[in-house]
Formats: sequence, C-alpha cells, structure tokens
Amino acid sequence: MKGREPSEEEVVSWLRERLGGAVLDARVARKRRVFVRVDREHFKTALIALKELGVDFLEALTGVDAGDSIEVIAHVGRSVSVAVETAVPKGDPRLPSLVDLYPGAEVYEREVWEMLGVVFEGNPRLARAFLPEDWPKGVYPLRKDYEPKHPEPLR
Amino acid sequence: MALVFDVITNLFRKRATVLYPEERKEEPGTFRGVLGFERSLCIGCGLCWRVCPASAIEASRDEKGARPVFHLDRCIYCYLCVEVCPRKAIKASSRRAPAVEDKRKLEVS
Amino acid sequence: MLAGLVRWARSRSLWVLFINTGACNACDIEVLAALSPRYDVERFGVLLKGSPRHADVLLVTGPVTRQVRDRLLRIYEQMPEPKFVVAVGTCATSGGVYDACYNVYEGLDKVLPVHVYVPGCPVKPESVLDAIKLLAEKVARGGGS
Amino acid sequence: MGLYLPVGPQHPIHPEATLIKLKVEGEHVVDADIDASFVHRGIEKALERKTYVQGLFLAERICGICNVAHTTCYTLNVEGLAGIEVPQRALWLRLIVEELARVSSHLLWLGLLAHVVGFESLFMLAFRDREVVLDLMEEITGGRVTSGYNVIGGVRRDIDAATAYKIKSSLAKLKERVVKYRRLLEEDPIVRARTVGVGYLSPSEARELLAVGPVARASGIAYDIRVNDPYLVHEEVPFNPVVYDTCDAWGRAMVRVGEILESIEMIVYALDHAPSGEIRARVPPIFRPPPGENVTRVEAPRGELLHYVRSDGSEKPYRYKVRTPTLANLPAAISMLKSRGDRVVHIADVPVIFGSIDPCICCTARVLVVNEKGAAKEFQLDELAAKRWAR
Amino acid sequence: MIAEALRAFVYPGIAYMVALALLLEWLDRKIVARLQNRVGPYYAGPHGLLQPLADLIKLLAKEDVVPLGADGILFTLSPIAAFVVVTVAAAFVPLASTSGLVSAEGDAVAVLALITIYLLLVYTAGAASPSRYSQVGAVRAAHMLLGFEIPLMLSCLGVLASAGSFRLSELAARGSVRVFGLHAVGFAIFLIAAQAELERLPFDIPEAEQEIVSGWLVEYSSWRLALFRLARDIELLLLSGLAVTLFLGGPVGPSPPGAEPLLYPLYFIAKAALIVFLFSLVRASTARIRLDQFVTFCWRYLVPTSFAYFALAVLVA
Ligand code: SF4
Ligand code: SF4
Ligand code: SF4
Ligand code: SF4
Ligand code: SF4
Ligand code: SF4
Ligand code: SF4
Ligand code: SF4
Repeated sequence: MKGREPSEEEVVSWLRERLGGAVLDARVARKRRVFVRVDREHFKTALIALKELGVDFLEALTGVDAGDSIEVIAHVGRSVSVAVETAVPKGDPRLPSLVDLYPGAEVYEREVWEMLGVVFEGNPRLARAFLPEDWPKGVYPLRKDYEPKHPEPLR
Repeated sequence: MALVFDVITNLFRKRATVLYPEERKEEPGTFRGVLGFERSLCIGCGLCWRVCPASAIEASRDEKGARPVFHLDRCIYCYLCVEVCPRKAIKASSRRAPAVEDKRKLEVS
Repeated sequence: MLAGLVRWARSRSLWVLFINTGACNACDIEVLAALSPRYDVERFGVLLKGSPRHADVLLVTGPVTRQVRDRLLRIYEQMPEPKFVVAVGTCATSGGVYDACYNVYEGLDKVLPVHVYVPGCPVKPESVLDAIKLLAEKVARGGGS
Repeated sequence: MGLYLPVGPQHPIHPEATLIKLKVEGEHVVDADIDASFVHRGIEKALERKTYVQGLFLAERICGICNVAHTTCYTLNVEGLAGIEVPQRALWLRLIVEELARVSSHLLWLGLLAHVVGFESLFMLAFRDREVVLDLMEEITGGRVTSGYNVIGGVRRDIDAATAYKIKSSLAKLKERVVKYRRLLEEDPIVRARTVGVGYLSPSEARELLAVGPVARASGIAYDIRVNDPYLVHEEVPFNPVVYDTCDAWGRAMVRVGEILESIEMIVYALDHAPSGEIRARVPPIFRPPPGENVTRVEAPRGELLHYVRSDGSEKPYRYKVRTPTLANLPAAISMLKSRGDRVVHIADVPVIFGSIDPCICCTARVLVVNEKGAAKEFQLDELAAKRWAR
Repeated sequence: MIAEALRAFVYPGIAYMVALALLLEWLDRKIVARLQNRVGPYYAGPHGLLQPLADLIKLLAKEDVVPLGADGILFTLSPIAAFVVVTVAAAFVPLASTSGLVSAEGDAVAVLALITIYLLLVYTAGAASPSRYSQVGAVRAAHMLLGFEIPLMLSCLGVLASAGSFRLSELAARGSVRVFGLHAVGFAIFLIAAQAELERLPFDIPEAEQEIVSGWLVEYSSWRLALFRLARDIELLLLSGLAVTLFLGGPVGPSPPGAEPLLYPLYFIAKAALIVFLFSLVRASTARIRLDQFVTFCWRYLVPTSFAYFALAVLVA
C-alpha cells in the first residue's frame, strides 16, 4: 500500500468531483463501507478515478439480477471497501472489461458472465469457467428466472 | 533431515494411536451427535421441519397427530431443531451416527 | 479353503482411492486425519493409493456434481474387480445440506452402487474406521462386489 | 513437442476434483491450465432459497476448513443487515474460535506441504499435533472441524474457566512443537531445496493479480483484514501481521507458521481479557431484515473472504455472494506455474506451487482455460477406460 | 533330486526368499510407523505380520486388466522378467548360510549386472503402459539410473577389491565387519545408492505420488502389480543381504559348533533388520528431492566420492 489510504468521505467527494452527475448515488453506509452507484458509461471511469486516488485493489465482482436489469458491483479497496454499482439492461448486457486495469479481474468477470450473462468487452478469455461442460447455452443459473433442480439420477 | 532426532524419540514415546475400536479415547461429550426423539412430548407444532436446513425432517402423522420423522442420512447435526423445539422433544446426544450398509436404517421416529 | 484365504486377504488389505466429488473439505480432512497417527487406518491394512488400478475401495466424499460425474464413473470403471464403494459424509449419503443446489446429485447412490454409508457432517475419523471395519467384515463374509 | 500432462481431476495432490493441465517439455512446465469446475455446487443460488438462519449452515459448508471464517462472515453480514446487536463477549468468543480454526487450518496446510514435498513423517506429525486443536474445537464448539458455533446473534456455547485453562495448557505444548517446525522449515536442506525460490511472485505481480492472504503477505504486501478492516474485537487484541518478502513458497510457509504462533498468543490474550456477560441475543428462527445491502470481509486462513448480501425485505436473501480467498489467489497461482525466462518450473514443483496458495477449490470451483488446444489431449483417461466401457 | 528341488523352491530357495522379503517389508512398514508415532499394520496376523502376504494374495486374486494402448507383450513380460531377475540375483546372495543358493567365482559382479537389468526393466515397464504418468516415471527412472548406478557399483567393488575376492560366499564365510574407517564411506555410499535403487524416500522420484500418481507403476494392477511389489521386496532383501554380506560380515556370528544352520539364518535376519532400520530411518526423516537436484547431487558429490573410495580401497588392499 502506497502511503495513506483515502477516507470514506474523501472517496465520495473525489468521485463526485471527477464524475459529476454520473454519480447517481453515493453514501457512506458505515465505517469503512461506501456504496456508490454510477451509470453504465461511467463504470470503468469511476474505477479508474478510484485507482488514481489510491484505491487500487479489486476485491470482487458481484452480479445481481434486479428484474429488468442486471446490476454489477465492483468491490474495491483495501481498508475502505467501496462498492461501485451499475446496472445494465438484460436486453443488452455489456460492460467494458477491467482486465487492463486489474489483470486478476479476468476470473471475476468470467464468473459474472457465466452466472448472469453479462458480457465484458475486452476480456480475452470469456469462456466456460464454473459450470459443467454440458450446461445448456443461454441459461444463467443466478438469474431469477432459472429454477434450480437436481440432475436426473443415473440409477 | 532435521527430523531425524524427532522421529527417533518417537521410538521411545508412547504411540499416539488409539487402538480404536478396542480402545476408545475419552470424549468431552460435547459433540453434536445423532438426535433422539420423544414422541410423548411433541405437540406437532411443525417448527422443526420448517427450520431444518437440510430437509432432514419429514412431516408425518400418526394416530396422535402431526409429528416429525428424522432422516439421519440427511441430517447435518446443526441442532437447529433441538434449539427451536418448544417442548424439548428432540434430544441431543454425543453419539456418532453409525456406518451402515443400508441407509434406511438411519431413520429416527 | 482357497476362497476363504482370498476373502481373508481381501478384507485385510483394502487399498483406498479417495475422491472428492464436490464435498466441503471437512470430510476430506477427516479422512486424512484417519491416516494420521491418532487413528492410523494403516492398522487395518488400508493404504491410500493414487491410481484407480491399484485400488479396491472407492472412498467418496461429496454429493457428486454434474461435472465430476463422468470422471467418477470412469475412475470406477478403471478399478479392477472386486471393488467396493464407500460414501463418506452426509452429502455423499444423500446430498444433505446441498438439497437446494442445482449442480449436484442427491448423493452418491444416485450414480454408483454403494456398499457402506457413513453419515456425519463431517464424519469423525472414528466413523471412517467404523466404515472400514464394516466393509472388512462384509468382504470377509464374501458380500459386496 | 510439448506433452500435456493432466494432473487430476482425481489425483493425490488434491482429493477434491481439480484439473491442472500442464504443458511440459521434458521435465519443465511451459504452460498451465487449471480447470476446477468439478466442485461447483451452486451454493449461491441455494442460499437464495434458504432463510437467513438456514443459510448459515449452508454457508458453513461452503468449506469445511474455514467454516469458522464463513460463519463469522455470514453472521456479521446478516447482523449488520438486520441491525442485530451482538453481545460483546460473543465477539471475543468468536475471535477465539476463529483463531483456533486458523491454527488448525495452518497445521493442516503444513501437513499438506509436507505431503506435497513427499515428507511423510512431517505430514504424520503435523496431523498428530493438529489433533490437539481439534480436540479443543470439539470441546468448545461440539464439532471437530465444522463447528456450528457462530449463530446469528452470538455464539452457542460459553467457555468456562476450566476449559479456558485446558486451552491454554494445550496451546502452550502445541507452541513448542510449532517452534520446532519453524526451525525445521528454516533448516531442513531438502525442504529448503524444494521451496526456496519456487513459485516466485513479485510484489507487483501480487498486486496486479489481486493476491490475498499469506500469498500476498509472503510477497511483502502487508494486507490483513484483521488490521485493515477489524471486524471482531481485533483492535483490542494485540497482534503482529506476519510479512515476508521472499516471494516464494518458502515464504508462504513461514508466514503460515508464524501466524500459528501469533494466533496462539491472540487466543491466550483473548481468554484472559474477554469480558463476561451474555453470549447470544435472541433471534427468531425466521426473521425479515429491512431491504438493503451489506458487505463483510473476514481474514480467513487463506486470505480475505468477502460476503455480500442484498435483502428485499423477505425472510430469504435476495442475493448472496461469496468471494473466497482461493479464487482470488488462482490468477497468481496460474502465473506462478508457468516457466518464464530463466525461471524454470519443474513438474515436481507444481504441487508445491499450487499447494503454496493453499487452494481449496471446493469453495471456488472454477476453470481457467489458459490454452484451449490442450482440450483434445485431456481425454487420455477416456482412452484408458475405453476398453472397460466396451466390455 | 527332491532335495535339490526343495533346496531351490523351499529352503533356502524361492519360498524362503519370498517369506523373508515379506518379513522385511513388514519390518519396514512397522518401523516407519513407529518412527511416525503410529502402530502400522496390526490386524492381519499377529501385529500385522501377515499384512504383506494379505496384500500379495489380494492382488493375485484381482481382476486382470490390460489398458487399451498398452504394449501387450512388454506389459506382461516386464513384471515377470523383473521378478525373475531379482530372484536370480538374490539366489547368489548368502541368505541363510555362508553360501548362496548358487555360488560361483565372480558372482558379485553378476549380481550387480542383474540389478542394472532390473532397472532397465523398470524403464520398459513404464514405457509399455499408455499413461503419460508412467512414461514420465520411466524417463525419471532412467535419469536416476545414470546418477546412482556408478556409486552403487563402486561401493561394492571397493569392498570386493579390498577383500580380494569376487565371490559372495567367500566374503560371507570370512565374517569380517567392514563399517569402520575407510569402509564407513563405502557403507554410506552403498546405503544412499541402495535407497535410490529401491525408489524410497527421499529418492522415490520415479513414482512420486504427489506429482505423477504412482509413476511407472500407475497402470499395473492385479498379478502384475503383485509381481512388481514382490520384486521390490526381494530387491530390498537383495540389497540388505548384499549390505550384510559386504559390510556386516554375512550371517556369521558366534555359535556353538553344529548350531550354525539354525543360528546363521537368525543372525542374517537380525543384521538385515538392522539395515532395514537404517533404510526406514532415512525414509522417515526426509522429504523427496527433485530429479534435477538428485542428479546434481549424484554427479557433484556421490560419484566423485565413490571413485575416491574405490581408488583408496584398491590402493590399501
Ligand atoms: S408455534 Fe409459533 S411459529 Fe409455530 S406455528 Fe405456532 S405460532 Fe407459528
Ligand atoms: S439437526 Fe439440523 S439437519 Fe438435523 S434434523 Fe435437526 S435441523 Fe435438521
Ligand atoms: S418442534 Fe418439537 S414439538 Fe414441534 S413438531 Fe418438532 S419435535 Fe414436535
Ligand atoms: S457431509 Fe457435511 S462436512 Fe462432510 S463434506 Fe458434506 S457438507 Fe461437508
Ligand atoms: S498428501 Fe495432501 S496432496 Fe497428497 S494426497 Fe494427501 S491430501 Fe493430497
Ligand atoms: S463456486 Fe462455490 S460458492 Fe460459487 S456458486 Fe459454486 S458452489 Fe457456490
Ligand atoms: S478458501 Fe478453502 S478454506 Fe477457505 S473457504 Fe474456501 S474452501 Fe474453505
Ligand atoms: S487444498 Fe485444501 S481443500 Fe484442497 S484438499 Fe487440500 S486441504 Fe483440502
């Protein structure tokens, strides 16, 4: 970690300053927890801005099926955990890849792609990663319309 | 090679092995083991089968009304049901579930 | 006489192939603990083998995921007869806590014939020894296979 | 010509079904693939179909080894979401059990390292000494491995004075053994030959590939959630994060052994200083937290563990996300497995390297196809089995 | 005629050898277990004494599988040949009396040659099976051979040269112990090389379980595996017998006249047990080293030392 890490308030004000109206919502939920909502176009910009501020560690990518859209949440930060949320419509689930920003993000993107069908443009290996080889195409288990059931017994 | 000394001292040390099943080590008795069930206490409230995370409790009924049947082949010994039962009809024990050739033997009712 | 000798030899020399088919690891490490000095399953003549060709017993932990199913069957097929299958842990016995998971079978017996079940979540190493003993008795009687 | 040598999915290095595909030339690894989809069970989906209280026991079984980390994270997460006040003593007890689980996990790992470098006796002895911790776990929590100790609202059982005394005396003995093992790691020529310089991960790579836990700390990155984001009572319990900068498998071993000693100190301190009082707040078996979201992070034995929950006001989570430490460390592992420049990776190093991230694929269940060309080769086990199938 | 046959097949012939070999395997397993604070085999026979026998019978009674893609002839021939070769080699070694089952001038050299042939068979065995693991294992075995073969030979030849005889029974009959002074070096080299030859820790590189499952053995099952295991046990007997003969004075020991046929086998077993104990101690206190490290170790230290030892032994003699 280089130097001091920014505080919760610094994160919020920095983002508002850099992105202006693209920040739809930003709140400090509690100590060391910040939730930020940005529009889809500024998802990556927000992460770049945060990296400039010294928030340079991607903890996880979460996808949530929110009805008509899919929300993608990037958890960044070491001490302060910033959740940068954005929504992509189900009809056009695309986001720019974060691999050039964080090479280790590849796996996380593949997980979100496979479980929820969000395409990360620029990810070099967006291939099957977690599901069985014979999993049907276009079925995303973490979407709400997928009804889980056990496979047929062999005997 | 730094371990030579250690392994040689093992020759003169009592074996660490407990010769289970002939010998058994003393157990603290705190282990979450198989469940027991006291039919007479149960009032059939249904809390236990609603709370079980592993679907190990089958809702059943007999001449006295609704009652649970415990399938120990599914039970994960979380003891939620023991905690939740208002009549303490489900009994904790520190007995391990037995190894069996036929899992139908693992029913408690 | 000879048959009796062979049964004795089999029951005293159960070489184990151990595979995790989606378990949570707790049962795995308890099986490993059964190898450790406190329990020392080698007393029963059990050796852990890496190759299915050398093994007599397939010890399975975990509820069998879709992806692992074919491999499991293949490993089973590679084992020379007579072979035995032991389901270790609640999730191998019936699926247990993974009852709402879409990617698993509800227990090993949905996929392979099972000779001995050991419920427990996780099993204790003593239970693993119980299972080995039960299996050895069964083999000595000429059962299974 | 390269030769593809699949390691796994059934392979003694990993009882759990993982597939490492190695491209080897002679004895050197030139490319690596990891396919670990064999243990994906679909837990995140299943968590959406369980109530918060039931989900705890499923979360506990994401992984048996760091089940305590998972339950700590899950309970803190749900308590934060629902606004449940947890009694102070419960937090101290959680910390004690969590550190105990860390000791057990690291000892397990020491045994696996031993096994991986083919050191049978060390494996046996590490497992023998680990039994001490497991006995304590059983006495405190009621389970040797899967503890079922943390519940929403607190913990299930208290630690009385007699047990506390027993814990302290057992741990004092264990500590002597661990110091011995640390010396062994420092001195044994073969162990050193097998681990020093193996699996090199430079600090900048560790940063870029998002390594966590002992892997990051062995590459000189002092990142420990217990320091960076204290979640229990870590501010009140003194401890020093263990950081090495050798960036290799040996450093990771030393970090873990050092952490065992730290954890023992923490447990003893916590036993002496825990306040008395209630251990569990009453929580109904079915409850409905308000709509909202929460993120909790815990330092599991293998590194940062992250749980995210979103509630829509019903009795079941709307979405529950788990990011396990092994997943975070996989990109680093892949990069370590490849021979690059003058850094040569031998086949014999593979288990050591892969083992050095202490992988627990069961919670991770992911494939990393580095090179698709290998896929055709992967089916050689089929060929072997084909004859049996034909019969 | 019948006496001949009894001698060849029962005592001190094949049956005795097999029994002795199984006994040594049991000893080895028990000692290692004890060193690891465990019990080891326990239920098969008294204290697990019959465990190796149970393993053997069980394997013999298993289904025979030849994997697809295996070289059928080599796959069958290798285990048989391996067994025959080590058994013949062991027949030269005095195991029960001061004379081997067969004995001839220069038999020591024959034994060493047979050991080399056995190692080549390991290579063919691995190469004959279709699994990649076995092939890697076979290549590793061949690599290792280059490293320890010369020290093994030289440490034996050093003793033989200083004793001035190349006949094992003659050495055994002299009963002189050679583990002090110069010969301590030879003894150490022999033990290390033998450990490698037996593919035991820290040199079990060709069958490293963690890396390549069981190496060259991976595809063998049933009677083939049984023969390989038996061959391995007899090899253990052979090498400890060789060590006893060369360094520990053979089966000779104090004995009232006339009691030798009874006491000498016991002396032999006791001395062989001592060697096995040393083997087990090494196995129980080391980790496996890597192939390249092993080869470097051999060529940098073991081979030069063994040459020096040999030269000195010849000079002194
Ligand atoms: S006991 Fe309580 S929870 Fe159960 S049915 Fe009655 S009111 Fe409902
Ligand atoms: S202990 Fe848990 S799993 Fe078992 S029956 Fe009770 S609630 Fe179900
Ligand atoms: S919770 Fe208790 S009283 Fe209610 S049905 Fe279950 S066993 Fe009976
Ligand atoms: S039975 Fe329970 S403890 Fe064992 S592997 Fe399955 S879930 Fe884990
Ligand atoms: S020692 Fe470890 S890596 Fe090797 S087989 Fe056992 S568990 Fe697996
Ligand atoms: S990888 Fe593991 S945690 Fe993730 S969905 Fe699959 S089973 Fe659940
Ligand atoms: S990383 Fe390993 S130890 Fe940790 S939760 Fe996952 S499986 Fe368990
Ligand atoms: S790597 Fe971890 S989870 Fe996997 S087998 Fe080893 S100890 Fe268990």
